[in-house]
Amino acid sequence: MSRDAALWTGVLAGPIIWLFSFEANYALAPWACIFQAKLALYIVSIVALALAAASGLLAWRQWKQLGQEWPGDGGGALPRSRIMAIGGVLLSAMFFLVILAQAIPEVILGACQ
Amino acid sequence: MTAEPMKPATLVSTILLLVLNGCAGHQQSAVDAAGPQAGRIETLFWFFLAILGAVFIIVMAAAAWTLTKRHRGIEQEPLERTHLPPPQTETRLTRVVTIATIATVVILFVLLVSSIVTGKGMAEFANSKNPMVIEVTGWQWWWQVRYQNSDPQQVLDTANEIHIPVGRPVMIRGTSQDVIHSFWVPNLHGKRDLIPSRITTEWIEADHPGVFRGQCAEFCGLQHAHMSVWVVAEPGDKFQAWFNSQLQPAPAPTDPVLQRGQQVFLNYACVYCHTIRGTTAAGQNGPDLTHFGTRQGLAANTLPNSMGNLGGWIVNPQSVKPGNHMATIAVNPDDLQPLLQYLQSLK
Amino acid sequence: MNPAQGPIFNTEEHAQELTILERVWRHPRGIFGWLSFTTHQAIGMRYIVTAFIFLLAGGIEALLMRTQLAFPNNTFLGPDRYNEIFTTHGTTMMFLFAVPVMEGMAVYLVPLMLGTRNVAFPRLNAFGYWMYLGGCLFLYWGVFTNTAPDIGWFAYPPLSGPEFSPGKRPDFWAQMITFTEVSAMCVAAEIIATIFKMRAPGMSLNRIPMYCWSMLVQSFMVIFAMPAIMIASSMLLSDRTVSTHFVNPAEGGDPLMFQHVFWFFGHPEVYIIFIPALGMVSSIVISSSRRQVFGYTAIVLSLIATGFIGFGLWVHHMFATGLPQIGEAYFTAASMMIAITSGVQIFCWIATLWTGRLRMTAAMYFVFGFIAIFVLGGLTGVVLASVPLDLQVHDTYFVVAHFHYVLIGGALFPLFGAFHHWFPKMTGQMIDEKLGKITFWILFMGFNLTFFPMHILGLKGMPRRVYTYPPDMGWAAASGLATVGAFVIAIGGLLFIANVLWSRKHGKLAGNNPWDADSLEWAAASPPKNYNFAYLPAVTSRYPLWVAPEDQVIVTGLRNDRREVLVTTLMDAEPHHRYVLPPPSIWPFLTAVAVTIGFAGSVFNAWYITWGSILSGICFIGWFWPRRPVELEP
Amino acid sequence: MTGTRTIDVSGLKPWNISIQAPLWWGQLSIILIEATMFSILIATYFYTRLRMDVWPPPGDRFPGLLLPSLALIPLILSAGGSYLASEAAKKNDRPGMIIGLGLNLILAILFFVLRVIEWHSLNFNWMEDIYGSFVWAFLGLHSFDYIAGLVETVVFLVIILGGRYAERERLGIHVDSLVWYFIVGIWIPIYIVIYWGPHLVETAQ
Repeated sequence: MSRDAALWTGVLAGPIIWLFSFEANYALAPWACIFQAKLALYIVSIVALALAAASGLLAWRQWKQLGQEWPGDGGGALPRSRIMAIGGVLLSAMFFLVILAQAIPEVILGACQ
Repeated sequence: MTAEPMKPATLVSTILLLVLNGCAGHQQSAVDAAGPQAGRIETLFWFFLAILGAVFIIVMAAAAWTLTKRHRGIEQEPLERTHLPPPQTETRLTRVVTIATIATVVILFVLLVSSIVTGKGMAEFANSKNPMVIEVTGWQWWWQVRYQNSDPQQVLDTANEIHIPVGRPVMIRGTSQDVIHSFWVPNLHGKRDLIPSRITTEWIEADHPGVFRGQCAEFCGLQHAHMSVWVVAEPGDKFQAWFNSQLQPAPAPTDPVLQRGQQVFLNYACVYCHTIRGTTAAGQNGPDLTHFGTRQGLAANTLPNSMGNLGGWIVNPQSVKPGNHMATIAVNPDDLQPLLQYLQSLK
Repeated sequence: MNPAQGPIFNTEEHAQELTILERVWRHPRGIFGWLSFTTHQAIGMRYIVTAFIFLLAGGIEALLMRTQLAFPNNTFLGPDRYNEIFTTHGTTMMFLFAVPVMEGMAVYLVPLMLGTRNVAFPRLNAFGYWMYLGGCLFLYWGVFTNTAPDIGWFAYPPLSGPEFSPGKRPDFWAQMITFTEVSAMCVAAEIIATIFKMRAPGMSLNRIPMYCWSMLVQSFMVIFAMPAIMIASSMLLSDRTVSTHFVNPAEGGDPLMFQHVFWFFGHPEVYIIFIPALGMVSSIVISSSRRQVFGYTAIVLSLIATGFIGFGLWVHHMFATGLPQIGEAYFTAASMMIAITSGVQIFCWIATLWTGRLRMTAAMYFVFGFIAIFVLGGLTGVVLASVPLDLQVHDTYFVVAHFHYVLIGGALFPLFGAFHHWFPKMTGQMIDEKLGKITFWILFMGFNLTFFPMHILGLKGMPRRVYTYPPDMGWAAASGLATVGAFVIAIGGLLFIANVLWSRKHGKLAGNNPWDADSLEWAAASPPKNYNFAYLPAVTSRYPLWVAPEDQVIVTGLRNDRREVLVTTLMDAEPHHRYVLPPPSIWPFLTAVAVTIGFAGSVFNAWYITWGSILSGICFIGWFWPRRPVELEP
Repeated sequence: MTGTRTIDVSGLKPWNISIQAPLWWGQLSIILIEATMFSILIATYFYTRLRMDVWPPPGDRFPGLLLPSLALIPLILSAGGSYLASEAAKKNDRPGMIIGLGLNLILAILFFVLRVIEWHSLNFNWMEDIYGSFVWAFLGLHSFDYIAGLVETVVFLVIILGGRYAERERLGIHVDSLVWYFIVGIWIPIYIVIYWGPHLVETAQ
């Protein structure tokens, strides 16, 4: 994977994984009641959490390769790459949190409530 | 207010509300719970208010501090050239902002869990044993009420006024005849939409006797403002007495004036829309009037139920509730008095 | 040598170049020319002025409603008129004011901030404005012919369907949507292309001004949110006009489906209005605290995260419809998490202000007003995110209070700040600061007087959208107070207009950069020339005008005898090729007229869609037909 | 130029017929809008389907598979024509552009003729029931885009044949190919949803 592709993946993967897991879970919620099982919901959440973590890790590795420095406002590809790498880390973390927050009700609530 | 000892939160709310409203009754209020469901919501509300209020004060204080004189002179000189404070300031700021962000996350997770747990508690109310089932159907702009029972003899039709026994869970099964309405009696529970082609449910219970007002909460057209419902919570025996008397068909009038009134009712177009059990009137498009005389209000509680108001309503419904679907019927002046008296006699 | 002052070339050659630029970028004369010019400042200004007129219209409607609600059982307006007015108020404010004014500001500011001469598609830009104007006229045509929509700005079926709303009223609502959405999409497409491809050389991703970031996020939100409302309103319209059954419960349609699709647009819509305002706040904070913003990365990432999470909130408008509880809880979670991103931004601004050297301009007053009001609105938003609490306060005055706190506090206050901040740039004259501050205090107090009591009204059980209420509910005092507040706001609004008119006449000359601000728009003349910059700037910092003058860089070598601009690469903004923008043209206007005929006519007869399509097809061909010899040269 | 630091761009080429052109990105935005529109329509279709017990409602027949599947062949090939035209536009190869656009046009018309024939075989219209409403909405919206794309192709063909064209028009052809890929591409999921979907799911039940 080229550096730019890795950087874009880091930035966009978190939000997109969240969006898909969220839509999938929302669409599955009525079925969880019909089949009296929340398993599918758990699976979606866990897979999404793992993927978000992976995307964070990918971005983190990029950031390390780029010198692990906080992005300044310098010109050229390096500072720009750093802001994307750190952006990937933070966005992945943010959406990890959002997916986690959405997993909480799955655990607390019954399938049909 | 209720007879229970006041919770501190309730006290705060009372003061807050009194400031703006004087001593008006709390018959339609989300912060004066009269049942377990609304009580859970109210408790959650005060919890949210306390936490969010504290957050608000802290953030405002932080913002206001930027305005103090003492503060504004800090580090002017270096800024003019670099437009950036020294690195140690930036590091300190990073620490503060990070802590604030983490605190935000923690607070939001606490609120999220408390909200979900409350929601779970409210949903578990649906497992209650021995519930009473009441079907509420929204119409433009009145409420059709049917007490369901496996025994067809025990099914009761009425309108715009719901009686419930204190301490017994009630399941409201809602649907709509025309557009979307929303059933909402804030002292007992939050709102539930009544949607055509769907059935929605809501569980309520009153923990003390009282009369609570509810109102349609989803915009439903011209007379959305005049679509209210009374919920009367009564002790079990009193409720049963009411229920039994309502099950009876309307008594045949013996008084000649009332007999005349009944004939007037049956001869005019009233019968196309209204039902009076015990007579030939069996219309299905308007409220059931079998025990009309017992009700507190008319025209979905737009007006108190009195002889004068009723006369005005029948003669010219459009002046009372512009746009409503009750037909204006040219009632012969001689016929009006007997008609009114007959309707009022339907106890 | 400072490009902020314009490069000083004491040569005849330079004077000649300027004459050529003037000539090439001149607006064509006459009414025909007025209908055909395409410079972004002029079109942005058109958007802003038109939107402001509709703000006034929406404001008058608000005053009428507040007058009706001042006393219980008031008969100032009947139910029919009241329903029309509250619908028109909401529709006007959302579709004819809030979104277009944000677009107008962007059309005006973004090319200047990026250091280029115009938006990427000037003709599309002109077309977008005409479509917006068409939508405005169309809705108010309905208002003045007693066919104003009376179904709420959300138009839920079945109430808005053919059975319960015969006549043409909901059709005017549905088709107005189409007009304004087309306009919003045009702006979104051109803003994206402009920000991606026409930044000043050196403006890599980590140097894009905060406001441009916010517009980029907003434009993407427009792209993914607006199609939903087009689907929803078109389904409603085709149910009404050609008897389809999309939302007809009698034939298997589902009214809740409409709600889902509507709010899939409707919630992002709030952020579409609010995110540009965040960018404005950042700009004002940077220039007024005279320091680099604290947490550039954090703020940009928050904007992006907000843009995504904004699509995960829509069901919190439907908690009362009885959906499965786990499903609802997902939306509770997302609705609460979005508070993190807003919080981070607020923290970063406060940190910037703490350590900056604050200059309390009128614009800054509005920013502080924004922080106070928006934080409160955001916190009540957390209340609404909770399903149990929402069941009580949904569709009550509590919600009315909440969204006015976030929309007026979160978007209108920053916008007024922006008006005061960029007024010198747009007119060349300073706006009266003292009057601006008085305006702020009146608006701030009036606002809180109007909307704070509504929180309590909501908790006291007062539903929204009622045209009157009985006297014994205990609502009269708070409601009366709100009415008084509404008139105070009106006074503030009039004062602002007076200030603008007075300052246009008597304001002192501003110069290029009166605030000593950092971003490129302040390097252009005030007001900017049609070509913005005699020489396009290149940037060497995130804050290009705070760089020492000797380090500032300009671009030379563009041909000035046609509308040439520089295209740079997407991520690092390295110069890539020269690109020629088209000259003014009447075709965008004619196309808009053709499309208007199709849209407006289709309300009465579905065949107009066909006629409109054919007409606008012809106009589009005219638009793109190669004609001028200058375009044929390489 | 007295001491000012400058970047001289006079050496850069004017125009660039590639992904770097702003027009390409603008067109991409418009395509994203349309794609979102169709996705939402597909989502609402399934939403409605899941609420109904009987699908299609009694009386409606599912559309046949043969004709629409056959029609896919010219449709997909027409994208090839677009591709040829776009590559030729980059190289300013006039015969190539004419051949590409012409190929595109002929195949596209062929597809559309097949579609119109197929329309006549449907035994329901949009007023019948919600199933009819959806199928006709898909067909109508896509046909609208399709005709617009077709007209665009004709216009470019006329311009190129007339010979009065320059970089702007070549860029137009390049960007137009993007539109055509979209029009072809979006039809595939719609085709699966309205033709195969019912046959696969409904008969299996």
